[in-house]
Amino acid sequence: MAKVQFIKSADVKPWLAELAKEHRVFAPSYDGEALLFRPFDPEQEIVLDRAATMPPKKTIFPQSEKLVDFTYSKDPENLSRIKIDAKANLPEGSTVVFGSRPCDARGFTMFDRVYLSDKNPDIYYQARRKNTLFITLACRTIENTCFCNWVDSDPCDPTGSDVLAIPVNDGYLLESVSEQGEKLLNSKLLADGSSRRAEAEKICQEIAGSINNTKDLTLAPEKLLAVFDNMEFWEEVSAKCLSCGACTYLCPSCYCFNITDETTGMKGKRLRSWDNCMSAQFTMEASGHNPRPTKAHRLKNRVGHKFSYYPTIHGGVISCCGCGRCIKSCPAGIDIREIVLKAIDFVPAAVEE
Amino acid sequence: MPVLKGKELRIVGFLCNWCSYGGADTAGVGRFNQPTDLRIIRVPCSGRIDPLFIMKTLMNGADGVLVSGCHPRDCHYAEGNFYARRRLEVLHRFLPILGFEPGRFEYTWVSASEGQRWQQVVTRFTEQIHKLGPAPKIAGPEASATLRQMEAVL
Amino acid sequence: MKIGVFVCHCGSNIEGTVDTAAVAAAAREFPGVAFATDTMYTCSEPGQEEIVNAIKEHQLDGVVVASCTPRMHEQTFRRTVERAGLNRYLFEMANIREHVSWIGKDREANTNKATDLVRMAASKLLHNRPLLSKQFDINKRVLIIGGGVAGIQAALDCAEGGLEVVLVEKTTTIGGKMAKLDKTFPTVDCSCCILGPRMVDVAQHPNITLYAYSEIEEVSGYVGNFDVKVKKKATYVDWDKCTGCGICMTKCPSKKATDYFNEGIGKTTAINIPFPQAIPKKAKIDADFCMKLQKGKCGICAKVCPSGCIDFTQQDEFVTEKVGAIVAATGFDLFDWTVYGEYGGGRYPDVITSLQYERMLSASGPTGGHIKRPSDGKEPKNVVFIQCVGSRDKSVGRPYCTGFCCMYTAKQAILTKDHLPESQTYVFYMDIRATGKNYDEFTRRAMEEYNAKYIRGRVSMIYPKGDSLLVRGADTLMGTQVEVDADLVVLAVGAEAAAGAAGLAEKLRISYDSYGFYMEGHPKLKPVETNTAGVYLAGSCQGPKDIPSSVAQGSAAASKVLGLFSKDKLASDPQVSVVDIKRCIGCGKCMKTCPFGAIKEIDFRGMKKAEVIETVCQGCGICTSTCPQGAAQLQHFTDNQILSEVNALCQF
Amino acid sequence: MKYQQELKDSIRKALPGLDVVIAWSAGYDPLHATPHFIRREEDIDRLEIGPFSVHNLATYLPGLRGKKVGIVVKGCDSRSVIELLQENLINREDVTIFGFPCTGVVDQTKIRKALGHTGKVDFCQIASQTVVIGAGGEEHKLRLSKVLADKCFSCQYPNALISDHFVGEKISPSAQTEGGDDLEAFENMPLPERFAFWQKEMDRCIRCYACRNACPMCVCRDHCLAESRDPHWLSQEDSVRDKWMFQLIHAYHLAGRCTECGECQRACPMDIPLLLLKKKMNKEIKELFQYEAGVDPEATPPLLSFKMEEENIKEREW
Repeated sequence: MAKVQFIKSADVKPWLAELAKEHRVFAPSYDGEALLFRPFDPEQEIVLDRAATMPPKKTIFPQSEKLVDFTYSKDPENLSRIKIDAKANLPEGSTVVFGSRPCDARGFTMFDRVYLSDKNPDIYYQARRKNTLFITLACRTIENTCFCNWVDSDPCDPTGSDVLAIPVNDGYLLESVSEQGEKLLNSKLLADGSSRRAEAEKICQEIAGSINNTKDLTLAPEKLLAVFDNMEFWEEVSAKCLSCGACTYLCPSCYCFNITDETTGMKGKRLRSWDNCMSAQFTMEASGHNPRPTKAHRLKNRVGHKFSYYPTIHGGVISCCGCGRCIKSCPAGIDIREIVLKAIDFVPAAVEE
Repeated sequence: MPVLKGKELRIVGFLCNWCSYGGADTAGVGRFNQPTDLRIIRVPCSGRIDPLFIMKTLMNGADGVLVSGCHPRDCHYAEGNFYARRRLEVLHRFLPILGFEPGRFEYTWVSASEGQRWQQVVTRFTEQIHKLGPAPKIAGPEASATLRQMEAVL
Repeated sequence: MKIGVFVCHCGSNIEGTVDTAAVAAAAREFPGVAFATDTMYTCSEPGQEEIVNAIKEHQLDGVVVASCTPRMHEQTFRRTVERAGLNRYLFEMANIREHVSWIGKDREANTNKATDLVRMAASKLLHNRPLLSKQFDINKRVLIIGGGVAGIQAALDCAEGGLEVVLVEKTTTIGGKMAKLDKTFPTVDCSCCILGPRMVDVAQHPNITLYAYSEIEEVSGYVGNFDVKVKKKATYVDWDKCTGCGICMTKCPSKKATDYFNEGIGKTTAINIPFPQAIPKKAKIDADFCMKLQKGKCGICAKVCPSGCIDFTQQDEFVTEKVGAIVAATGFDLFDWTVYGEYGGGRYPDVITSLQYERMLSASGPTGGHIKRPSDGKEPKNVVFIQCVGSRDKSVGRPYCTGFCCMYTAKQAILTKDHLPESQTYVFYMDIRATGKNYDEFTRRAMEEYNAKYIRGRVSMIYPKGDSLLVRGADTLMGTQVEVDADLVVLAVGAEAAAGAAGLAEKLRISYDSYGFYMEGHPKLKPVETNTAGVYLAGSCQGPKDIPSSVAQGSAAASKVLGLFSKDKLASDPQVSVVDIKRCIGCGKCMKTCPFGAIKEIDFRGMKKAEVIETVCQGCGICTSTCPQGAAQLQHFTDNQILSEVNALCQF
Repeated sequence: MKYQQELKDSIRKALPGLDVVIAWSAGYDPLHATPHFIRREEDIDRLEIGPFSVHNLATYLPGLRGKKVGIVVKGCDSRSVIELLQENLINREDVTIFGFPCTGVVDQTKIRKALGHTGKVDFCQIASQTVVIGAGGEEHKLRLSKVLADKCFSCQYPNALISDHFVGEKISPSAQTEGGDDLEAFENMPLPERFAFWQKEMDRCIRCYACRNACPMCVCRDHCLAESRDPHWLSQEDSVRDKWMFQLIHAYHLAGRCTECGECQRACPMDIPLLLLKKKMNKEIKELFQYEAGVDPEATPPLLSFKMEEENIKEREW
């Protein structure tokens, strides 16, 4: 049985301050004009009434991380005999992310299927994932770009979260989702919230009702495969794409990376940094050949991966959480929903006999 | 990299091979004493000096960057320093917007015969940099806001 | 890479203020360094042997020598590593002598700095790549620009050496300034009598093609393979037919044309041959004065010409010559002395230039060799010479000494006395510069045997007094002011760069100094070379020179050309720019900025790309700093090589 | 927009000779437009021009080289077209330019700030001076001047500088000639504050390179130094140093080429004030060389040329 607590709006900051004693705490606050998950700072205003510009992706999947530090050392007897000492930098400590949205938290479940496979878990991801807790805030308002309901989710979806916070009249109803989440709900600042459950449920229903009409994407995987070789289709839908990485880097479920080594003198580091399939370099081969030479090929991959290839190998789960950031932040106004629907509706021209 | 603590600052020079590098040689041959801070990178022509090298050097933490080429019209490659002059002047005027003091970067012309002038240029520039003191340092990746906080907690 | 580092003591030159052993010890810790030592004299034979042995013993594939400036011994050590089987470009130098040990005595700071310089060199070396020269064919023809005495000498020497020579002369005749002189110093022999035969030799030499009244329009290509476009200016006379008989000159009714050859002393006909010994001896119409060309009426020359060679419709014509080397021998022009208000600024007819006086002295000149005042044709009694007009004078932007005026003034003083035994000459001078063989003796003769009165001082004012001129000046030796009544004043006008010198330099891609004189390759060791391979200098275009020096340079330039052409193929310098065709987007910015036209546009599978013409590229790297995506990379000075030096010095 | 129908007619006439015409149509909500690629007659109907036509469509031209392309341009966009022509990156004969008198476009960041959080946007009505936005069940009335892009206040080129078809009456340029207020204010800040400012701003850069890819003059595209190892200017580390350095590379490569269209800043999902760097560069270029990019297709950018004597460079004084 989940633990249900209530916190007054005014107590949110003191509670986070409490949590910050044991964990790194991230909460959304403004940096310039961008609303970002930043280390909790009591001096800074926490902004919870709108979705953040950027999902809390960096908390588990840093923009770049130093996987390994390495040092070369020479044998003084024979300077050309070189020894390499390498040290892995496994992340330590625990993190609490406060104010993520259901779509944000759910995004990491797409990562999990890839990075936490039994055969080959990614130890860096694993270490952070295990120790990062999400206190997710159910949405109270919906934006034009929201479409979580199309991808089997809703504005109060607790998937991937540890605690679900539902905004009620004067505060938040906190429901534990995981065991670890339950442990977070022991503060004196919290009171039993069972009595407010009905109010919260009503709010959730209300919000769910205000979101755009859902679309059935069941056919998306096969329909997208059907247009795989139709480059004319992809050239048309990608015409306005600028090939930048804004959509990918703001996406809560995009998990691709690149690995580079940087050395200075006798020391070096192995970096893992975000990469994106919109970039020509992403598939560039050493020979100079590029299997995805144009933006049409690349956008096809992004849409196809999320709505077809990923679901095909992961039990039908679409690798998109419907947050709409790719739509909102696209400098060219590309709407991924439009592309998927277009593919579903696409009727190949009749072949003349 | 080793900078003599308290004595030297990190000053990098980009010199064209034909005139200024030769001028620095002439100063050496003439035993014209100079401050020891400057490290010279030899390039064929001041036209080869992409202003981005200078930005990169400053970004990497240099305290001062000095560029010297052939006097205008004396370029070994006829036109290199004419291009360099425009590009370096633009850079010189641009740097303050980033918060770098304008005097952290200077460019000038010294011919292969001007050993004495080279001595004066180096001395003057080194003094200028010492007056400014160490350049402001950019927070490294480890200190980026997110990680900064993380470390504080750990 | 396995790098060997050799830190040179240079006796005590470096070791005196740098702890070379400590530098070598520090170098052992640098990435890639497999061997490091300090050596006494690295450039000596045993020093070089040590490098060769170390390369073999430690299987080194790169070498850093920390010693003197690369401008001194880079070539030496490149040959050393090559001897040991390495590519010569897998070598770097750290200049720890001129840039370290010789400029300060602080041993700690010097050692530290030397270590830094070695670190830089080693880290650049890690990015060095073997570079190989290419061999290319050469066209063994030579272009000589300018038919003065230097150009004539160069042309004849080359032609005698078996080369095909193309000689281009701006005016209608070769001979240059020397042809205008009456006599030469210090032998006082007839200028035209010694030059004339050489001019004829040029005309008759089977290896020489002469384009007179022609100019260089365009030069492209590179050493061994230049393409030169020559503009043959319209003369309105078909030179193939013209016999130089001169009948046209006797009949031409337009007799007020400017007489350039005679420096404006007198007038000539619109159609003319400049002087009897002209080579080629062909007539040309001065369009500005020709009635037929100006007004469409006349055409008498065409009627009288026995060979029917007059062609009023003639146009400029262009020919292209392919040559492998170029000698610039474009000479000098006289300074425009009229900026001197104190000498009348050109208002007094009896103040003339030394070259005008030379024409007056010449038997073939407009006065038939008689000295006459331009104002009234009278013979002068007192002739005043003023030296250093537009020479050694900062105030008019001519701080340099022309160098030969002292001598010709002495000569003219002597000739004046020869022509007019009753005359008295005065010479206002600053210093007498008579440093050649028999030169000082010659000026002494002018003073002692010809009674020229030398007054050390400047002239402050010339003004008319009756029908003569009063010259007022200082006598600094006496400390007094002097005034001389002069019937004629001759100004020893200095030399300046020829009109159009800068424009030609740009076509030839050679540099020139702030006065417009062409820059030699090295002031001591490469006096006739330029910094552009295959282009040489002779005579006064490089700086004012007297006849013997000009002739010597003509021969020197010829010997350089003959030396260059002694090989059948040339090796290109591989330190050139290379365009990575994958990165190139064909924007053409590199082509726009290349000073040598060394980058051409090519079509690569329908896309525009840039390509460097290896043999034309001089290796300046402007393209590399211009190319935004770093597609054009100057070999041996690539972005990564320079960045590695930056990173070796500053890393946050 | 007044001339929308006229523009549609003009495009309809030209379309048979063209592979595509780039314009704008309605975007994902009433506050956004999106680039619109017209290939067929029926696509024309969806064309919309107005204050949301923010995108500089010239960015697409080099990628469409070899095709017959029509493009609708605002005055400022036309300068990018000129710049591309100048650099031979597009062929004049392949491009058909449709111009119209532009009365300004909005700045989405300003709207977002003015509205606060609204949730869903339902409608938007624009009159000559005001914008009425229906969002979150409320009506918000904003003065148009409050949400116009900064560049529009000092716009000197409201009409396309180059066009094959111009619809409507040309309008006169803004009386205000200097638009650099933010630059001026910034330049009055003490140096250490500027240094700190950039570090703070660059810290949130996610290296998505939207700034670069939206820039019509960033023509290196897939070969940018940003991701290259040879030459290796930058590491892929999430460091202020690398991210800042990239912006300097961008700014310097645009020196004398940037027309201040502001796409870099508009495209930035992190709202980093990137245009400031370019404005500074332009200010210096203008002062030094009296040069403004994108007005003369025959001009040569000042850093690709030189004069033997530079009137405004006093380098010998140091």
